[in-house]
Amino acid sequence: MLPGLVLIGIFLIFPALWTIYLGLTDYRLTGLAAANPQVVGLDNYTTALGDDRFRNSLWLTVQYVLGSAVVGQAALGFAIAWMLRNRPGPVKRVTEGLVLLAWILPSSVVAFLWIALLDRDEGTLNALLHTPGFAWLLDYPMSSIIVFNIWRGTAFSMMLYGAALENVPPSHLETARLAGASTFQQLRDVVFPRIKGHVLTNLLLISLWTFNDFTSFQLTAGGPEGRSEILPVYIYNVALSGGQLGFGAAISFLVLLINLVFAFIYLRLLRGRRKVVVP
Amino acid sequence: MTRHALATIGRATFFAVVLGFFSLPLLWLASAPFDAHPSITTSLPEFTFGNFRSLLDNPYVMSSLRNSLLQAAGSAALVVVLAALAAYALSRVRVPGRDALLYVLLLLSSVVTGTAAMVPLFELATRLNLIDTHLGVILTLSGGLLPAAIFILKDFMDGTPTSYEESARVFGASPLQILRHIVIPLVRPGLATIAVWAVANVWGSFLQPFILLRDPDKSPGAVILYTLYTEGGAPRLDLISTFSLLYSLPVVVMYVFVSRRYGFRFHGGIKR
Amino acid sequence: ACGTGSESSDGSVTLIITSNAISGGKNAETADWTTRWVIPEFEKEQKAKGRQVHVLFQPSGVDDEQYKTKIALDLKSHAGADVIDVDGIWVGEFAQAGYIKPLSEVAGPEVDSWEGWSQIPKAVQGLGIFEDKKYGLPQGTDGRVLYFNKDLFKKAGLPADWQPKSWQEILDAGNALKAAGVPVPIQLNAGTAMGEATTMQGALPLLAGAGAQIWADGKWTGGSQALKDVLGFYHQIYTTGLGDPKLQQEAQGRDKSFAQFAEGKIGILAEGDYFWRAVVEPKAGVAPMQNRDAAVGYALIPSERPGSGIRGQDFVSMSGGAVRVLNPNSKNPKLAWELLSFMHSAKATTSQLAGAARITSRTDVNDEVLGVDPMLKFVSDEVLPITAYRPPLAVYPEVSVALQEATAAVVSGKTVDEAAAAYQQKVESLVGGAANVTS
Amino acid sequence: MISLSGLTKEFPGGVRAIDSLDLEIRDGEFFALLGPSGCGKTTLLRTIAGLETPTSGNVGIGGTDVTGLPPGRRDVAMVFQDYALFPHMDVTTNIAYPLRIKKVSRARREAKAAETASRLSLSELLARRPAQLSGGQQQRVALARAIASRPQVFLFDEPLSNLDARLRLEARTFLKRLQRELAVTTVFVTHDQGEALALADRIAVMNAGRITQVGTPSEVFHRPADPFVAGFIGSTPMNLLPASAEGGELHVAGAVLPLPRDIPDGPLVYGLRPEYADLSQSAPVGRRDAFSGKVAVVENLGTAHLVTLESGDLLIQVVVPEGDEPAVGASAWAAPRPGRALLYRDDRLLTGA
Amino acid sequence: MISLSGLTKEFPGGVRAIDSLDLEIRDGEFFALLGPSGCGKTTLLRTIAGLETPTSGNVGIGGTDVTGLPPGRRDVAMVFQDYALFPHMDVTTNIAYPLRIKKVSRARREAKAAETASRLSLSELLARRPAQLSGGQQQRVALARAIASRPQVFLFDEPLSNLDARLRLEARTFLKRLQRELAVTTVFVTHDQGEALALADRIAVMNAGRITQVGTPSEVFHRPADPFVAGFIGSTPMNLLPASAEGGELHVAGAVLPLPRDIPDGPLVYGLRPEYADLSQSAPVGRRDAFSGKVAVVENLGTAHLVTLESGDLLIQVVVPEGDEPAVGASAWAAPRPGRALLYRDDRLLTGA
Ligand SMILES: Nc1ncnc2c1ncn2[C@@H]1O[C@H](COP(=O)(O)OP(=O)(O)OP(=O)(O)O)[C@@H](O)[C@H]1O
Ligand SMILES: Nc1ncnc2c1ncn2[C@@H]1O[C@H](COP(=O)(O)OP(=O)(O)OP(=O)(O)O)[C@@H](O)[C@H]1O
Ligand SMILES: [Mg+2]
Ligand SMILES: [Mg+2]
Repeated sequence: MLPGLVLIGIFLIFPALWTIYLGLTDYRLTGLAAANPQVVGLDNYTTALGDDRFRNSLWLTVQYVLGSAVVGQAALGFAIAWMLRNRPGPVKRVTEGLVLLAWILPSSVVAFLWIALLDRDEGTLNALLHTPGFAWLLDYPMSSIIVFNIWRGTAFSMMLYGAALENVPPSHLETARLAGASTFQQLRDVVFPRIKGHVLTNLLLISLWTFNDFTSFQLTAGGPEGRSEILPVYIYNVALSGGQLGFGAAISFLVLLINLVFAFIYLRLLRGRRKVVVP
Repeated sequence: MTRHALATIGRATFFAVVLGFFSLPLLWLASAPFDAHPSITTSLPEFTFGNFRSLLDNPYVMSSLRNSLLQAAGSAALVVVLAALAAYALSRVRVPGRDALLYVLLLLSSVVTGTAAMVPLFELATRLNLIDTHLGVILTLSGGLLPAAIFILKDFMDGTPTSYEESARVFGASPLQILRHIVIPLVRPGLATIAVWAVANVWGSFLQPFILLRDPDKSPGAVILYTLYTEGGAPRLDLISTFSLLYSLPVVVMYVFVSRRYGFRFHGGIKR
Repeated sequence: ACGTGSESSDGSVTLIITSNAISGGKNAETADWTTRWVIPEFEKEQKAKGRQVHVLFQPSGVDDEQYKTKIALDLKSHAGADVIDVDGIWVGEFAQAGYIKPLSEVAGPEVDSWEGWSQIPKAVQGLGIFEDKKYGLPQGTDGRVLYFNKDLFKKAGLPADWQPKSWQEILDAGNALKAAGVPVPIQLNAGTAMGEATTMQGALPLLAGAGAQIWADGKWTGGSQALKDVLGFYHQIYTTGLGDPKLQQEAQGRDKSFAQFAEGKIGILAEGDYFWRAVVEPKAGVAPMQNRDAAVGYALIPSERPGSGIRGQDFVSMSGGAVRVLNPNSKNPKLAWELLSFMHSAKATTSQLAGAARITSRTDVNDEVLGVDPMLKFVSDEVLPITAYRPPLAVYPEVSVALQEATAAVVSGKTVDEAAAAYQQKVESLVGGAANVTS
Repeated sequence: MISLSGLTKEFPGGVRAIDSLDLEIRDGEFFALLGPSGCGKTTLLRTIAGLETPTSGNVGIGGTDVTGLPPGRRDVAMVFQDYALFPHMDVTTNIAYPLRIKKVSRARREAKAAETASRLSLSELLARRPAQLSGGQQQRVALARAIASRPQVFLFDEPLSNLDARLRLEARTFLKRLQRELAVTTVFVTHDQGEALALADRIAVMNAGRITQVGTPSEVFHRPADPFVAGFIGSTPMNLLPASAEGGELHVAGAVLPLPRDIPDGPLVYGLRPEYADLSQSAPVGRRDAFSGKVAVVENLGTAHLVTLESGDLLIQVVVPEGDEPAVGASAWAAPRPGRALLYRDDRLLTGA
Repeated sequence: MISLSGLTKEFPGGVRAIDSLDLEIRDGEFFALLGPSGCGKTTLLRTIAGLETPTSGNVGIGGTDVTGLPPGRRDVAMVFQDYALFPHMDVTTNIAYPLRIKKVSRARREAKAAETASRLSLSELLARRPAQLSGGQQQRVALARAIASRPQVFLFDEPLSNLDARLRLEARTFLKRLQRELAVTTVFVTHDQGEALALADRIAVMNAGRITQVGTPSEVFHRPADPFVAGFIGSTPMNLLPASAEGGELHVAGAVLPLPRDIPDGPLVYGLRPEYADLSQSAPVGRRDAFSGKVAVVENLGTAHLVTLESGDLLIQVVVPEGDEPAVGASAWAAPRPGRALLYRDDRLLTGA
């Protein structure tokens, strides 16, 4: 326990607070502001909130998180877990294996895979669909990275829901079936109330991870024209390419706050009954 | 009977679509490394092992895989051990606001893993004399991974019946013995999950090892993968695809091993 | 263990060189040259002087931004290699941050008496100069030209020794190519996905051709008439089907433009001499063209109209290049300088070329090696005299992004005035107000 | 009426949980499926409900073949061992759930739920959640939910086994009265023979996926068809002793008893309920028709005691009335009452001894 | 010897699971804690084991005060209701675990485990994991593990309740013999009065955190100290009927009975075990000392039947021997046997009636 606390203290809390402090300065990696950073208070925040590019990026991020994590990964992960429940044999193993493979492959490798899949001229997808020259990444950059992230991250939700479904007593589902309930009614009346807690955990984690997910940078680099510049890419562009570390730190903190808002929304939607529901 | 048939067809379609969706992007990784002239198109390769040969001429490739292994194993071990201890303590001790605290840590971890935290992390590593050491990379990455690991593991610990531990307590086992003899084996699938998750995360991370390491002999695969570009920034697909394959293999092997050995899932411990 | 040169117990001294080059990967030649030639030769030379010197090479092989971040972090924490390879335009920001110091301040008066200065043209020396102080030794430079495909030109009835004298002549050629069925008549880099390639190969040469420098006399160019002319030119190319607007948006757009040129799908392409040396180079190029010397033509980039360019020029270009700087925290600054100047000696420079042609910073070497390659001789003789350099200021990368955004806006259909106004506003916010911007 | 013919259920992996089973359950009957753990009781019940698809064979309910119908269309209600009350719904909503699925209007289904609840004395609890109910109350809510939709058949899977011992006895009587009133065909799974005897009109004793015996409680109790049933039925385990017929005499555990009928010589199994032997603490003089042994254990049954005698390697149990219990370690003799013993050969009942 | 004095355990949230309780358990005694669900039995056992810290009061084991000692140093062994066998260890390792904690060498603890296992007929199973064992086998492994460390005290928390009905009866006899042999002080929690009566040397009946009565099985059975104990003990629930004493006569459910002793007039509770009444199907002539009613339920008990009579609002149960059971719906009369009824006033036993 103690070494854990020390490690968390030194390598998590301390740098995190330092970063948050940097967010209050005009610190840059190079140039005059690197030699002599000034505390500028909330300037970074007001600048960011007044900046179209930031607001655009924020909106894209919200789409990205809602589309790929909340709807995509959570729904697909649940669907797979639901279909695989009580299903022995090779179908289960192969499906789980592939889904997990997408999750554990290194992100730089994965980016290449998707570029190869979606390329305008020679991509596998266009070859399959006989749509040569269709520019998925240019014409539908957000949809592309959303689908990409669904592919990438569904495994976690699948595993979590798989475990959660094991906790739904079969007798409850069967009671509903005996009453004549359809699959949808079973999910609504029996399964969902039972796994609320897991839904919450899942949404909290995948939202957080998706808010910070940087892999799409290697697919679209935020383009074209910032149409897929989600916040982590924006921070990368601002903090690393642009060297504005103070500003980037401020936005990181804003991302944290937005996550907090999401957490409250989830709690609200699930009516915060976690303790009661988790068995 | 038709109802049954329809359900079967529906299920088969679902699995076909899911399998297609998840396997399609992987095709490239299966073909390009063996293609004499790989492009970003997936095609039947003009079969060759030449790419492997030219890749192995690169002086850093094999050592980078070793470094990746070292750093990933180190971080995974650290994360698993510390997260298990912390999750156990948090799961068994009732502290008000425990969940909220954990969530705050989780949020902070998202700041630390971001781009903007590199200066603090770099300076921290400099002051602690951890620049250009594997340990520095391991500690820095572990710090970011721990909260989520604790978050997930705590669910596992909450799910194990206390009667096992109490039984051991009555026999006189100390808390550490209980942890070692009882709790750890019970949550082993959880630990395995966390370990694989940590390894996969470390395996893919570029920025921290890049800024913390000086000597390319210590650089992990993610950093070396970046070197396989030309002066003008064009990827050398023959090398990159081949390296990607080599670089993915250990993770896949580990996954297969772990899932065979310990089961790879969340919650629940071992079914009785 | 890391960081600046240090004295070890046996009295020997260790020096470290770093560069964004790595054996078997990015810029492998530089890495191999450093480890196989520089280090043994320098150690030998020092031994002859009775000194035990160990030189280590610290390779890297990543995006320039990431490399820059890493050395900035190193220098910030008073660590890092003794001799550091940087891009010329970083010199200003590093100097402003106090990360690097003028060479003579680090190594003493020997610097000013170095024989090499006389061999490096003043303009090229400028790559390492910030606020009139010499911070680094330039390694070489390059120049931007218009490449064209002679086969396609022939099909379109255009001359093989094409040399446009105005922008209109470029458009005319483009239209002729288009009529002859060339898929992409003109590739003029645009948009943010191309990054600095848009600025260096597109916006800045055009701006120079319209008579403006991006930064001059302490002021940045805003949404001026010159800029509007540049954007107008983009507008003409990308709204009349002379260019492929999609290509500009792809993350790998530049690589694709190379491949398409090599496949004979692009008529005219604005690029640096790198394109000639490393892309369409018949043997080791990224997109090799077996008949390069016969099929690829090159021409100077014309000003908007004859005489409308900067300094009243008819033709313009942009150049950049890498420099090597000394780490001000070096424990052995004088020795580090010896190493640095050794690396820039004629002998070293020649060896670095290893038979290949490229434009070095030294005229004595250039005179000797460039004869074998007419294209590089062309650049050296015709382009370098009319070229211009980017301002080495910390805020330049962001201004560059603003320029890229302006071109992107035009390519995707915004009007020139809108794009220019947005650019003006952006630049003002970047450089601290309207007072620092001309409009 | 429920009729099962040739019903077989084989699980993937080769476990044959039900093995070509035929059974008729009459209308309005309270029918118990009794057997040890793992014998296939639950599987059979679930196959009737439609929750398992039989590998072969047919299920008929009320005269129609329902083998291919989904559970929701068989008009049956099931009460699970764990009650399966939905924890997030209050009692009213739980009871009304089947009606909600059948799209009965809210007002009507609440009225119906309230009526059913009052019949089962649950009116006070309508607004509570299952977690706030005692075990007995939960069981009654589960019953109410099953009753509310007025099905043709009730299926109960060990509905009493989660209750504590005292409550179980009360619930048993309650259940029996309720079924009498509703007169709905009921199939009831249990591993407790006491429960089956007490409640059922007829009992099917199951073993390893097959039905060993079907009959009324007293048939099953008094004439168990084989030693398995004999050992399984009865509130104290029946003594089943190896015996042999030799020249018209029965040799069991050192005692020699008269053979009731003409039985060919050979080995037998001798079954005697502990209730049907009399214990004496003095050796019977000149007689060999009692088992002798040492008292190993005396268990108090309330109004009687169960005495376990050790006779060589064998254990013989006898129920003795209050006041007559011997001390542990004492010698004692157990004399079987005439006409009460059962004889088996090759697992088949020959006759009462 | 275990002695508890003034023991109180209050859980956060204000639940008083044990309420200033005093108790002495003698050396070598087989002691049962009996009571309904939630009465605090488990809490009491856990407090003895040291798994719960008492809010106040003291626990003594073998003459020393162990209130402050951790569980591992009290020299007790506990068998949990779910057995808590470690699922990742095989039977040998499970049994040897307490010895491993005591740092006994591997060879010696394996020998010891094998010896203990053979005593409990587990020798065949030593290499199996708990998941591969039947319920009864698991229970024996749990016992073996408790025995292996030779503790001063055994604590059993409902060790039989997870077994199926038949196995439970066998395990009961087994447990009793085992405890006799080992002669280790044993505290045994159950909610099944039959189990407590059959097994225990003495029983403590608990209710709501307090002990209502302590005594031998037959004391508790024959002279339950209050109506709660009276209702709780007995394999069929005792009839507890409102009654009143009026001028030397006892009026109960329409019958008039003689009053055994001088009891002041006033309301009483009349307790009668179903075993201590005789049922007749013809009306007794000229007598008022029988309860009359209609037969509502007849439950088969094997060698007897339990008949429930409806007499107005009251239900009266009677056990009738084989062959004498009435038809449901018939009228019948139940005559209490003299001297067997119990009378309570203000929850205190006055006397046998
Ligand atoms: N889903 C399943 N897959 C494989 N085997 C199963 C499945 N369900 C039950 N079985 C097996 O079928 C047999 C009968 O099981 P079933 O649950 O019907 O027994 P039961 O009589 O209800 O036992 P219990 O009294 O323990 O509930 C057992 O051997 C069991 O292991
Ligand atoms: N950890 C706890 N926190 C709060 N209350 C508790 C806790 N454990 C038990 N209780 C309460 O204390 C009372 C006694 O519980 P206990 O488990 O001792 O009952 P029991 O007699 O063993 O019941 P059962 O037969 O159901 O096991 C109950 O009301 C229970 O709800
Ligand atoms: Mg069952
Ligand atoms: Mg309990």
